[in-house]
Amino acid sequence: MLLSTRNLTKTFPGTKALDSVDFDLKAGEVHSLLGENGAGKSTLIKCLTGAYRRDSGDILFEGEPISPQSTLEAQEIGIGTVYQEVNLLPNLTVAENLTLGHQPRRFGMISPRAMQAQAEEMLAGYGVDVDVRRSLDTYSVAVQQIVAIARAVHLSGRVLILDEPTASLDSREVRMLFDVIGDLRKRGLGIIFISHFLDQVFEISDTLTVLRNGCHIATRPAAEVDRMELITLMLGHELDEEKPDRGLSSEVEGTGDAIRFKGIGRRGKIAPFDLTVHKGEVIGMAGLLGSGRTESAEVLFGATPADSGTVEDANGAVDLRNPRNAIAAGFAFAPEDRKTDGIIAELSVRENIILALQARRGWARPIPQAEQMRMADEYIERLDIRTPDAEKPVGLLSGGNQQKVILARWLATNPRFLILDEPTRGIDVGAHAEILRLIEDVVAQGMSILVISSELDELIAVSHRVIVVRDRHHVSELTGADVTTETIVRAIAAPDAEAVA
Amino acid sequence: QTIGFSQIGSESGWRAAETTVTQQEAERRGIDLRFSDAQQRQENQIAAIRSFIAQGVDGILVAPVVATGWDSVLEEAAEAEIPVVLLDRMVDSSPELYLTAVGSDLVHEGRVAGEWLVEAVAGEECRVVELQGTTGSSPAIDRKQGFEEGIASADNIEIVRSQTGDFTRTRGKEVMESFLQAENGGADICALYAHNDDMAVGAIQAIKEAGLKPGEDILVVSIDAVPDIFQALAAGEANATVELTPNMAGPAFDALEAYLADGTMPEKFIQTESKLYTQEDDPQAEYEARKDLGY
Amino acid sequence: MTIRALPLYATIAIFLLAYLICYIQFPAMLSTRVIGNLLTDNAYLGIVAVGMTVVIISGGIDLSVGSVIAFSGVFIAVILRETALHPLVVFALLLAVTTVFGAAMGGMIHVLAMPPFIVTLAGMFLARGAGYMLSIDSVPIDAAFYDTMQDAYYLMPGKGRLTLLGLIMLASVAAGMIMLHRTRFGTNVYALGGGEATARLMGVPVGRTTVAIYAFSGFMAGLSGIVFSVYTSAGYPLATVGVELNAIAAVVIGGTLLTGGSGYMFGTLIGVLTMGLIQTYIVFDGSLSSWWTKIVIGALLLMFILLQKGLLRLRVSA
Amino acid sequence: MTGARVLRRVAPQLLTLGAVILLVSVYFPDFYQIVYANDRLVGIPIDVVKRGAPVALLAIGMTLVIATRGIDLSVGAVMAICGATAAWSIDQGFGLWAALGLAGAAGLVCGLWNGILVAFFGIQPIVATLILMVAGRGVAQLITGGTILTFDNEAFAFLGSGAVFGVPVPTLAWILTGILFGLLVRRTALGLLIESIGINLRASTLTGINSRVLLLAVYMGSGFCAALAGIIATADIRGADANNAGLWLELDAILAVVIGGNSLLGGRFSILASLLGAMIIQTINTGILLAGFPPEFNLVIKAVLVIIILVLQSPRLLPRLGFIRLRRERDEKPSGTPVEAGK
Ligand SMILES: Nc1ncnc2c1ncn2[C@@H]1O[C@H](COP(=O)(O)OP(=O)(O)OP(=O)(O)O)[C@@H](O)[C@H]1O
Ligand SMILES: Nc1ncnc2c1ncn2[C@@H]1O[C@H](COP(=O)(O)OP(=O)(O)OP(=O)(O)O)[C@@H](O)[C@H]1O
Ligand SMILES: [Mg+2]
Ligand SMILES: [Mg+2]
Repeated sequence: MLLSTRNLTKTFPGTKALDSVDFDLKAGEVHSLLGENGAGKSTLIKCLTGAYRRDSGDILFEGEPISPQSTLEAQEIGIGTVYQEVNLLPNLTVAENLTLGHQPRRFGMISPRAMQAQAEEMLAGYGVDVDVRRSLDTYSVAVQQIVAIARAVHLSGRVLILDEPTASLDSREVRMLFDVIGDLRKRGLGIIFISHFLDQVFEISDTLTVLRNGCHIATRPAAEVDRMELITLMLGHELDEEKPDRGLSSEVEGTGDAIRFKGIGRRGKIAPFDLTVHKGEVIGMAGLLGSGRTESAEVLFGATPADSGTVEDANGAVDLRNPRNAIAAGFAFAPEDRKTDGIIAELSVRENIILALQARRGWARPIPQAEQMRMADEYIERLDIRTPDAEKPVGLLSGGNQQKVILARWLATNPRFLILDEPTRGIDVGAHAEILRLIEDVVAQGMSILVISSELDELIAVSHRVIVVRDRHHVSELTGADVTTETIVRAIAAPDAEAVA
Repeated sequence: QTIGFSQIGSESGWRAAETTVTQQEAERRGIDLRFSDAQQRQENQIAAIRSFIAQGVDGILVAPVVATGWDSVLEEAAEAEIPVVLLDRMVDSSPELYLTAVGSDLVHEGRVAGEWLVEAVAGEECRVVELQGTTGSSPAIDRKQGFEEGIASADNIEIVRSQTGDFTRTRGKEVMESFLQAENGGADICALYAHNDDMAVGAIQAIKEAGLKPGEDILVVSIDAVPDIFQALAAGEANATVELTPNMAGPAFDALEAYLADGTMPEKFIQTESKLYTQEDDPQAEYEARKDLGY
Repeated sequence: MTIRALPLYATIAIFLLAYLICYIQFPAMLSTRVIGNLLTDNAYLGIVAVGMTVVIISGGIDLSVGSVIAFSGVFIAVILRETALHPLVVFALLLAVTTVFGAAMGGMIHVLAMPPFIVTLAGMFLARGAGYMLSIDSVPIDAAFYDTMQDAYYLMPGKGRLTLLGLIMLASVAAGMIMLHRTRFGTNVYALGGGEATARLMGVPVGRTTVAIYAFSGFMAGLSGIVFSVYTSAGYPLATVGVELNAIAAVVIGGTLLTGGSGYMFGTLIGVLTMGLIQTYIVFDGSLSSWWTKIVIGALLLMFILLQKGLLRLRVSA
Repeated sequence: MTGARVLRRVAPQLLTLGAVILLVSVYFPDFYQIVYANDRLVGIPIDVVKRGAPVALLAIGMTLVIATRGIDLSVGAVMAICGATAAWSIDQGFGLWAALGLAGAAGLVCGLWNGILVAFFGIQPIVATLILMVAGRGVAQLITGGTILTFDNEAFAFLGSGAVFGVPVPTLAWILTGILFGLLVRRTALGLLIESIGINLRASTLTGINSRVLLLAVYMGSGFCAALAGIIATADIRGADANNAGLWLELDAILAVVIGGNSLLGGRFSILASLLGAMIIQTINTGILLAGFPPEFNLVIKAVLVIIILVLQSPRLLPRLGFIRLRRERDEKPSGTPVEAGK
């Protein structure tokens, strides 16, 4: 065995994140770790690599007990890790991020040129066009994700651990990552892979381990498990996967109460585009990474104010100079990067849920405590947020649950137009289905939704219409029967599809 | 003539008065005064003197913030043949490096205050509390030493508590309050010696608030002779103050002008008078005379 | 690279512009004397600012440096007065003391997870208090070696002096530049400033680096104390009150972000010179009262910072 | 917050205060003696709550500023400005109420200035307020003309040295201001919104919080508290000392906030705990004065005590001393119970 744990236990206040977990990683295998949000996958990784101190249990590396006190020690053993949520330093250059801790030196001094060369070499084979001398924060989450992967791969002499590495990648990049993983496997590394995309898991894994509520549930060869069984192992019950039924796609067009964006855009971010949002309609937005989907959403919400165009609804012009005005107009926006743009980590789940509503009511009219409790409990129940109680700081929840809290925050304001940027990123199958169902629910009540997602299946499943974005232009709009994977992919790729924007 | 004046700062009313008087004197004599405020920092003063040299002024006045550390900058001035006059505080550099020093003897001031107290209590037991100036500043050190010398002969006088009041009214009042607490509500205190008038004025208020009569229950002696202490003297709330005149610039300009005109060397130390004022010296008139000097 | 260095270019441009304005008003400002003075008079500030830059880039702050300079002066003066040790030996002793002092603060910051602001505030009280306990009076230093150091200067044409102290400052800046931009330690400093938790996950030895950063700042404060004691030939426990704020201001004017993670050592040098320029300008002008001096310093500080922000915005949007 | 939760939040500060009082009373056994004389309460505890007034007042505003992840270095200078304004208006014969109004307005304007620099120009709080810290004293001196501006107005002086039902007016001032601000932030949603922008400004703005206006308000609150402190300091000595009023008090105020267990990184805050922190500092200061050590020891004693207090309150130390259960509880509810100190 390359890397094993025995009786690994880790307790957080109020949660037993790991409950005597046994886990074995063989050399030359890709071992996927599966489980619901909050099952303890990330915690296991962090205990393995010395980021967390475990409460009890043993970690064995090639049979020898090890006890890494810091991630540095784990790196020195030859364990390279990509932690969940990109963990790189935005203020450093790409090259510095890649080489941090092992910069090439001459006479004890870093030689920038050698460092760049090394960084470029590390990135070669991922198919990204990146100037390694620029600082990391000038690149999108996806690029950062790839940089993190390249760094981990470089550090992994023996073991590579990837915690949801594909969450913000599109299919092209996922392909390249899988090629890299395949190479490493051949070279005899052990690879731990965590993902909520079951297709990817099945494609790449040799072995699967399922965790539930911090307990080890099962370890099986990937070939011997089928999808339904796996889901049942993860959830502890079967998933009622009734296909969402979208019968209303064509009717919505007619209803009068619509929000009309005309020629709205911002220089350098997104070219002016038109958009009409009807009541009770789901609009999908598709595009490659960096195509300008997030920018479109931000312009629609006033987070980056538009410098051209007008917005109107049944009551006349809508002012979208800033998020406050947008919210007052009944807009809501769940951003892509929940860690920096979404959650208020130290505030409790309750406070995070009521925050947007409170902000809209103004400071002078506090929501009564009892009412807050009621709302928090209602949404915890309705969205199945896994938390010991409503007073837990939201930063301590698992990623998927944080996402649900943000959704709850906006649902609480009962908006008429909800913008969701990658709402299901990092969310487990169970929650995924719940969120899709939720979208159906609120749409049925007359809410309009814009969904941005890299998962075309998901987009197709929920959207009445799909807008395709390419190179910061809205290039086409597909409706009704035209909404298929094939048409979308073609619109994304085709240099000159019928331009709507 | 262009003369540079490096002032310590504006930390007290006395200091502000010195600045005002210097500017008035310069104006009266038609001198172009370049003023620089060092905000209590020696490094700023040194830099200012260097800039004066670089500008090529005809003479430099410095009120040095501390006694040490002037050698090299004074040497530079000497090399550039610019005469330097020290105001109100001394430096411990070689006397060749400056033209003259105008000031009072800080130790002497303390001694005058001490001697007054010895006389005032006339042999009775007297427990004194002392409000020191800013810890480490030369007036605080010298005035403490002078006072101790002044009362050295009298065994009946004893300093029982001594704390810093930072030369400010607020701290003077605060520290006096705790002295009063610590000394049996003030009943055990016979006299207060403050290193400057501002602290004394603050302390007087503390004494009044404690239900005692400053000037009678507790004697008050301090140094500087700023206008407000004369009001207290007039009201019978303070007993004595030792004058430190803010007009240091007058004699300094005299010496500079004489030197620049024909090279007359003044005396190395022009000492100003440390006059003692008590309630008998018509404090109200003294107050009127001083109140517009910019204290 | 070029984008990241924008604040630095903005700083340099503003400094040159300011110097030009000063020169137009007072032509004597361009004399070698003034330039020499600018270096010598701000040597101690430049040296602490080098340490401060490293601390601030790591996302911390060191309020103790002003007090440490004062303590250093008193320490040197008292030891030289009481013993027959050679000044160089005393310097070594002092640097050891201040470095350990800084390291201890860094250790507290790391081990006890306390904010640097507060730990170094306590350090500020402690260092000055220790200075008082050594001597409340100012202590003159009259070692022959001190005269040698004071007299070590190169006379530039125009009677300006390029002094040893000025050169020590320039050398410190150069050493600081190399350390910050060319060593792994330097990159770790930036990494800490970018985010401690992330840096830890990426394998930066957080504890060791934190201790080293504050030890370095302590060392530079000690060095600055030595320079200051040479500058004044004395030790005085009340000296350099508030210098930490000047150093912080210089670092910020130099384009370093107080939030950490970004900045340049060279910018700090410009920041220090800018502060010196403001000071010199006010002395040259010589008409400002005590209070207007303060107001003008504040206003000029504000102007520099706003100009910098403005320039950056222009360039970025262009 | 319920009473029990408040108590748990401030327990470490209460314990520390108790320990410091105990330490002082070792040197000075009469500490607890309070008598009623001259229509007022007299005693060392009274001195503490009176002398601590400026720092306590500053700490109230500072708590809010720090909660937004800012810091206000200018409060000492603002004290000087407002004190000078008040003394000047009395001197001009404008009367008590005009003097108070003008001083308060001056404080608000100073706060507005800081707030604009921080919220609209995006200057970092330390630097923004450093500018006023430097220039503010100049402004104050400009008002007083560099002198100590004294005045004769018993009504105004009453604010500094008067007493109501035996309680000194400065004490009442900070207690009432504390209650006022406490109610203002906790009975409305202000507290929550302030905490929110302190933890994550960007996310808060995206949530629709008007963070700019909130920042302005918070700095103005701090300016207002500084104005009150300046008025009291001026009334206390019956004169405005532009150069020394509030000198370096900003550091004591920040210290009080930190001893109060508030994080300098913003977020959760407790005004009550900051006020206790201010009283801890004042007890130390008064204790040093009473103990009768030579003044050159003052700083070292203060530094050592402060370090001990901070170490004992450190979030990392306690688990190692075996307070694991307590710490766990804290982790669970950062709003709830911080560690207990010095048990
Ligand atoms: N630092 C922490 N403090 C307290 N509780 C924590 C902490 N980190 C994680 N937890 C809790 O531990 C449990 C396991 O979390 P973990 O992040 O390991 O889940 P996960 O399986 O990675 O979920 P996801 O798929 O959402 O990433 C969760 O209930 C979470 O709330
Ligand atoms: N592969 C890439 N190479 C270089 N730059 C990229 C790449 N991907 C994204 N970027 C940059 O990242 C920025 C972010 O773009 P934006 O967030 O609008 O993309 P998006 O369509 O929302 O994609 P996603 O949200 O899926 O990352 C863009 O300015 C773009 O230049
Ligand atoms: Mg996880
Ligand atoms: Mg996006």
